[in-house]
Amino acid sequence: MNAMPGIFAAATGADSLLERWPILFRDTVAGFFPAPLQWLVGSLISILAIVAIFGGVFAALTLLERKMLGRVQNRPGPNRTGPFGLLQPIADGIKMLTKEDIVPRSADHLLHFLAPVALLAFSILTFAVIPFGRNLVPLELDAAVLYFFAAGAATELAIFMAGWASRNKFSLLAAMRALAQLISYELPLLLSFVPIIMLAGTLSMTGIIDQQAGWNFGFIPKWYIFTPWGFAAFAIFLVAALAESNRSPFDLPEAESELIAGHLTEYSGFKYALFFMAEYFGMIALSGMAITLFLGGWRAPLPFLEFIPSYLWFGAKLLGLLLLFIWIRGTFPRLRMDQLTRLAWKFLVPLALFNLGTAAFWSLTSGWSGPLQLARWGVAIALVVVPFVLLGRGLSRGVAPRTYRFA
Amino acid sequence: MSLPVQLLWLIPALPLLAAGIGSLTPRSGRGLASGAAIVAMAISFLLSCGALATALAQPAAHLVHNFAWFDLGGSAVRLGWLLDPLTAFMCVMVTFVGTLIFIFSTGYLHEDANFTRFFCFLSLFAAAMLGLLVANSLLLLFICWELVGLASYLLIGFWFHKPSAAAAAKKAFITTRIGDLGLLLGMLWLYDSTGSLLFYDGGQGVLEATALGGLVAQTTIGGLAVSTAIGLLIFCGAIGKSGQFPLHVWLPDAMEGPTPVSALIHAATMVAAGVFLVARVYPLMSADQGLAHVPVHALTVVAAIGAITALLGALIAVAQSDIKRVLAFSTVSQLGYMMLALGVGSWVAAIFHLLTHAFFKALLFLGSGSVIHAAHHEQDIRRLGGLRGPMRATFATFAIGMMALAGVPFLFSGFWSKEAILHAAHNWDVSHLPLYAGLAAVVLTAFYMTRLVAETFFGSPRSEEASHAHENSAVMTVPLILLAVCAVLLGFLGTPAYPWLQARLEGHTEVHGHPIFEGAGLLMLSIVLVAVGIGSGWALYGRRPRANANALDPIEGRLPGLFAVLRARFGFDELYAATVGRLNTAMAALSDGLDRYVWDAAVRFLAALGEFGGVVNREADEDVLNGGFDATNDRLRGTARSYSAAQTGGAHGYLRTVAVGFVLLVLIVMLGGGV
Amino acid sequence: MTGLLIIALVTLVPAAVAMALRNVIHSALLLILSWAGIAAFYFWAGAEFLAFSQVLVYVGAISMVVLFAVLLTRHTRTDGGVAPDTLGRALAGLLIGGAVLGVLFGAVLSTPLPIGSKPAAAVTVHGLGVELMERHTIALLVVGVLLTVALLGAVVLAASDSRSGPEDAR
Amino acid sequence: MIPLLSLIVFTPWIGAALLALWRGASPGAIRGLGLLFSLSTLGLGLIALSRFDPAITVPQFGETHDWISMLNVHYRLGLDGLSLVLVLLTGIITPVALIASWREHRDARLFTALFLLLQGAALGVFLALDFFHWFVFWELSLVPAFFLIKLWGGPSATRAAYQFVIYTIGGSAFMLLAFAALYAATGTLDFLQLGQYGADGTLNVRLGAIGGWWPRAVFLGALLGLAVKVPLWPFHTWLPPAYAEAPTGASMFLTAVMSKMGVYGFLRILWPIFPTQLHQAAPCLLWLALGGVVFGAFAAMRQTDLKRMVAYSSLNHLNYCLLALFALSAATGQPGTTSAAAAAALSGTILQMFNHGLSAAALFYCVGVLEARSGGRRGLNDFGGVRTAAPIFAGLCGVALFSSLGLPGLNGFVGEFLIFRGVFGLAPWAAAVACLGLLATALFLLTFWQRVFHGPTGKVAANFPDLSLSEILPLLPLIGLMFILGVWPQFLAKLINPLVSLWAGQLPLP
Amino acid sequence: MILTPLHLCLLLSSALFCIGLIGALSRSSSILVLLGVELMLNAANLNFIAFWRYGPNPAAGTGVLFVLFSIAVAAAEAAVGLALVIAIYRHQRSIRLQDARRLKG
Repeated sequence: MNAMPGIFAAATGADSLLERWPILFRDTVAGFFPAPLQWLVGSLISILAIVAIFGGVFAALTLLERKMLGRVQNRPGPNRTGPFGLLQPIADGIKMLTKEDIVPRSADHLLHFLAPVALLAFSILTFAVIPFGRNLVPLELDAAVLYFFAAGAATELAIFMAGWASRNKFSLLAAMRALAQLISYELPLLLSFVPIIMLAGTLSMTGIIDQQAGWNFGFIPKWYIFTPWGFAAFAIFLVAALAESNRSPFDLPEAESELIAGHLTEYSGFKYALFFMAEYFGMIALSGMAITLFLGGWRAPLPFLEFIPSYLWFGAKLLGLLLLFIWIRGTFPRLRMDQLTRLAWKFLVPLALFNLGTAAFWSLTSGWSGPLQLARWGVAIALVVVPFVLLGRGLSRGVAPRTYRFA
Repeated sequence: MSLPVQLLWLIPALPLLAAGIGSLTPRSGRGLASGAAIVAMAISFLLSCGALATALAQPAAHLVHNFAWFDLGGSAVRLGWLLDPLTAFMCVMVTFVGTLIFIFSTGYLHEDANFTRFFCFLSLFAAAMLGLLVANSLLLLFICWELVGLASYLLIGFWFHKPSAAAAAKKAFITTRIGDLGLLLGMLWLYDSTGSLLFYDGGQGVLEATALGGLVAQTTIGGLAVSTAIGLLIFCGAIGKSGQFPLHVWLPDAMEGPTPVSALIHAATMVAAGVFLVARVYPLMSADQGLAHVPVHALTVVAAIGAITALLGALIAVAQSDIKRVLAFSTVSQLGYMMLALGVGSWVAAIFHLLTHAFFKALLFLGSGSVIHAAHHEQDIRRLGGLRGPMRATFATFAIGMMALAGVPFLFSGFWSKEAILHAAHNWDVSHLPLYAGLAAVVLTAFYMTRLVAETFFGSPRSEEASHAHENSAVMTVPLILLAVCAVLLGFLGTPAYPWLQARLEGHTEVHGHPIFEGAGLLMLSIVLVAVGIGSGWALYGRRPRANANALDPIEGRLPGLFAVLRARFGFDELYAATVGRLNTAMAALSDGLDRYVWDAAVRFLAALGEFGGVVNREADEDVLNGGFDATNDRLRGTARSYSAAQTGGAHGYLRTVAVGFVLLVLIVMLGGGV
Repeated sequence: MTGLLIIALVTLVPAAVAMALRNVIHSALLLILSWAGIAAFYFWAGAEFLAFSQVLVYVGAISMVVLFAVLLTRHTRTDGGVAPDTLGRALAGLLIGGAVLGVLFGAVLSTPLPIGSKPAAAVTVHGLGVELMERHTIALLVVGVLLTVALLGAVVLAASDSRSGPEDAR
Repeated sequence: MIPLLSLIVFTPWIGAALLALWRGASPGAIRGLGLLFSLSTLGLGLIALSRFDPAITVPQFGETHDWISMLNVHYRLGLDGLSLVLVLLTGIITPVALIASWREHRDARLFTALFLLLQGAALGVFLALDFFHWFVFWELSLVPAFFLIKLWGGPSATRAAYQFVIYTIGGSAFMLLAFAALYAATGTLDFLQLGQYGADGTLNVRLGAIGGWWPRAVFLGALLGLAVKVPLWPFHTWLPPAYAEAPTGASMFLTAVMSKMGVYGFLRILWPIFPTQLHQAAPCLLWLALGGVVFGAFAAMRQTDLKRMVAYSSLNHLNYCLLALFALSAATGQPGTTSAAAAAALSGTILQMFNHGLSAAALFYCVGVLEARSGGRRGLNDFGGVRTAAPIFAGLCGVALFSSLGLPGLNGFVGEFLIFRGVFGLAPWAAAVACLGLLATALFLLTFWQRVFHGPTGKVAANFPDLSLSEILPLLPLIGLMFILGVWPQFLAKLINPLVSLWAGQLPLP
Repeated sequence: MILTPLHLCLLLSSALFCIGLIGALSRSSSILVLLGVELMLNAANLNFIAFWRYGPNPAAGTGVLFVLFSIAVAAAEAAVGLALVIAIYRHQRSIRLQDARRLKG
């Protein structure tokens, strides 16, 4: 564990140079400064690195998304700017920066300005505790998971600010929708990873990743996703994360057919870009969280692949999850508001609670071996599948009358 | 082939297994149930032969294998197996006779709907009986003893739809249970005094010198030695089980059961269990022999009971007309003989007679079963007759059995065993009364057996059923023949000239015989008495056969009073009904009356008292207490109304009051000089 | 010490302004800032877990509920003018509040407190969890029940009538 | 650390609460749920059994929580061999009784909930180690029992239920007073602590300090409460009507479990806490127990109602337990008393409790079947020849009967043998007199079997279907255990033996 | 007199408490009154932490735990309180606290 907060942990000597170079680089640069300033400089380097890298990722992601959506819809996507349209993000950026910043006259100017800033700030704050690689944790916190969600909770506020400050009824409706949605899905999101905390016995990200070290039978990683309850929790987490990041099919706050652009209606130019960026950052952060919690973090999936640096594994997993998000966006239709809340309250929350029980069963039976091990698996799978089927049946039965409270 | 004592449990276990199979077999599985029973019994027979070989190799030793049943306090309740010549001979006898009777039963009960259940019960009986024989613990013996009683109960009541059978079964169980309670008490006493119930336990057993010495040394109520008292209580069990006077009343009624059951249980094996029991605890029974100052010796009582029973049974048998009842009372009488032998000190003679009696009485019962089966369940000898012609094999074997029982000299086993008993009685120095009773019984036995054979087989058929009788199939005759052979040959195991059986039972490896005519006087006397019995019987019944079923019995014609008394079995049943039965009913009425009229009345009285108190209380409440409360309440309400005006409903006001109050409080505390 | 002063500033000023503003939304947002300041205080005092909990609960949840309540009750009957008794009440409030403040300050300042300068032994999350699950199990359970009951109660109270669907519960 | 014992006690109550809240559930679901929760006792009891160390004689899995500190009252549970045996018995009997009541059509929800309440209360009695909540459980058990008898019972059930409850409460009131006095004298209600005081004489000194006759009065109060519950003859007049009028399932539970609460109280409370008083009173009580044994059996012979007959047989069997205990207490300190006999008497008492639970429950079930098949008739002479029509039923009922009359090879014998063994060593004449009871038991049970099952096929038997598989099901565990315990009593003996040895060893023997 | 950090903390919490109190006393909007109460609650929490931090035994964590429970209770209080506000609003289209006195005795 790191003794000094805010700095990358010291690398272990056994690791390869490839693995260690980010830390080496930071320590070397910080070494040029007087001792009292070293931690400040180190932190600054980390922050800069993160902002730079994920800014780049954001840029690439916008392009990737458009390309992929294009493919899904059987059209080429952006392909004019630069080779294969690769320079499209740069062009977009320039456009955004140079556009006029319009603020409605009756808007609450201060809040209108603060909203995107706050949103982006909170999004970036969440990056502080994600372990991007072995020892690559910007901030080693004991209660890192709690921190992550505390910081994430603040984003809701920013969206509300945006909606309310615009003095636009669409914006306000969108803000209220967003609030309802975010609060609804906060619950399954939190509940989904409680089993993990329960089994790992820690709230520290590093600790959780440490718990996922090793392989069963030499080739099945001991990631939590490879347990019945872990898989269920991952699925719940994924759905809830989609909703939390306002991604399709849960993008009701910005449902263009109903609410023009939702809380973004009155935003343009750079503020709009900030919103856009924050949304993607949120998605990336949640993916990072999912990777940490369920997919073994930066760990390699197979023992002989361990020579590949850990941050690359993290990146690979992140890319995979992001592609999944895009794919989902391209595939599923948007939900109706009542369907959205019903899914959360009547399906995901009870399922997550059941899953908690399954995890408890798993934990209590950790001593079972041999044939009992099979029984353990069987019971756990049953505990996952049976509520899924039963609750799913309840979900589709008796569709409620279409009452649009916030539309 | 020899069987180590550790494996002795196999002998009872196999029939038990067969019983388990039988209980689970559906009614259609006749072959399975009977096959399993017979095969189990046959294997047990072979094993018993192995056990006999083991025992004979060291006849003086008591081979035991003991184990703990369950923990009790600092020690444990222990059970065990015992192998000595007594056990081994009895096992061989029971399994051999049992096998034959099982085979016979397949023919006898061929048409019965509950065929499988019958074999289940039979196997259960065999298992319990064999368990009783191999037990090395009085407790285990008692357990098997009771199970034997259960099996007997179930088999007597096998035709439970007949009320008489159901009643007879109950009577048998209850009557034997009366004796068993004595056995239980004796066992408890023994356990309490010695701390063990194992017969032989390397010097610690109850039949070994240490324990016996202790028991003899103590005296109890009436100046009896404790060993005497225990012995007599245990003997109570034997009285009940072996149908001894005064608990003999159940045995004749038990003939309601199927005939093979009568043969197996109520002639050959179970009823002999009492004799076996006394023989088994003989060291205990005879422990007080050395004491001079005691009021009575245990064995003296045994001899007296035996003598009375022998005479009584024989007398009653003379006047019975049911073929099986005659045999039943004969059994009672013969068991009395055995008890007599035990009492006069010759337990080997008793066991010798037990073994020979088992064969020839089983033979006789099966023979009677053969007759009954052939005569379509006609059992009354007055309505039979003339069966000699159609049923040659049955007649021949039955005659052999009859001669063995009557004690026809030299050739038949019964003669030798009876002689052994009479000799022992003759040599008993306490009294010669048992000898006289025995001799009288010899005459009577010869007489009533002759009567039975003459009435059944000679003359002409006196009923429809008897005239249509014909010989049974081989499955029934072959066992008869085998048993007949044994009934003849077995006697030569224990002739006075070469008393091999007696020697082995007593634990000697060499045999000391003496000439047959050493006690020639007694021998001659008994031969003469047999001749008298047979001769008079033939004279009364054989020469002039009964003309029809309703004709008077020759004795009845001459001595009607005596005959009536004998036919009524001396009125024991009536006597018991009048005394014990009445007492029982009275006791039940008393108990019930106590409940209804004493205790319940007391409870009702208390309840009424409580109710009265309640009424008084309520009156007091309404006038005194309630009035006062009402007045107080009115005043309280008025006060409350004036206070409630302070409630304005404004939250701000409340909060303000709280805050001001807080400030005031703090100020008071601070200015008032600190906390 | 500087940290504490900054925290006090961040906590008190927004709180005071929030209580004075007419715009309830602004008040709520400012209060959120104040709550965040309290979280900062917790962090400063070494109660890291508590700080995050404070943010999660107050900033993430309570503030949302407050904003919702504000939005749902916008069209009040007396939205227009100032009620006649407002001024009096405000004055009384100020007066009494001031008195309480004075009394409290007096009490605090006149009490000699120990100079506890020993650095806080930070309570680890693990330690906290152990405490919660072992010594305070019953309290934890009671709080769980309380929250459940409160949630149900809130839903029942706020649900308009029986005809509307479940989503109206919010 | 899971509070195993609390779980055992309260799981049935949770079930009852669920049933109470679950309106509109189908009867099948209600019964299934009830069965599940009643089975929990068996499951948890088996867990306790697997973790139970018989060698430890102090109560295990102890739970102690302060409750009312002002009164020095603690919530205290513990499990020793004695409690474990009774918990297992409850665990077996309750599901069986519930299955036996499967066809109870009237308000299955209330019935099942009451049953679970009753079960929890009984378990509480067996596990509590502090008089305060022991008494709460003790009295709570009456409430469901009362309603079960009154609402589902036979024609004169109301009277029987009132009699049962008032009689029992009357007894308990005295016991409560007695314990109030005890508390006033000692300041504690903890059984173990009180037992300690009882053993070293402190109790008598302190009670005697209040007044000379206090020790005896307090003892009599406690005795009365327990004697009514067992019941000791002649405090039994509530028993035959209550058992006879109760529905079959309730009768099974009442006789199998609730009567054990009284005997348990004797063993757990009266005997350890009042050794001297019990010793003084024992010769007298011994006569009463003998009266129960003998008069109970003979009174049963007189009954024509089969349920009353079985009820009286219960009286008879339970008084054997008391007989052993009183004989033990009477003989304490007398010459000739051995610890072997004491151990036998105590073991016998405990085994008899378990065995009687099995056999009496089975018998009540069988009578219940007869009643159901014949349209409510249960007279001794109403039947006849049932064995022809229903051989399986006859066989199973016969096993239960023979177990009840103490046939060796079945469970009843072991307990009775040990009791007789103990009593004989302690008071030989009592054993001899009690033999009369054995005889009478055999007589009336065989009369039962003969009149009902034997003889020509009667009117009822003519269309008497044999037991269906679902009706055999509740009997199977009982019958199976009868065989198992008859052949292998070590299974239970090893659980209680260290405890019994300790108790026997602690007696002041000459 | 020495101003220890504990003094400062206590002063901070007193000030916060009084701000909350003044708000609760003087505002007519029920929501703001509730928020004032929340502030008072938070001030109390501050005290717990302050005394825990500077108390004799910070390792015990009792203060933290108490605040944790207090936060939970505050959450429940806020939820129920605001639900009550909404319910009142629905009945009389007003959230002024002084209007809600219909239940006065």
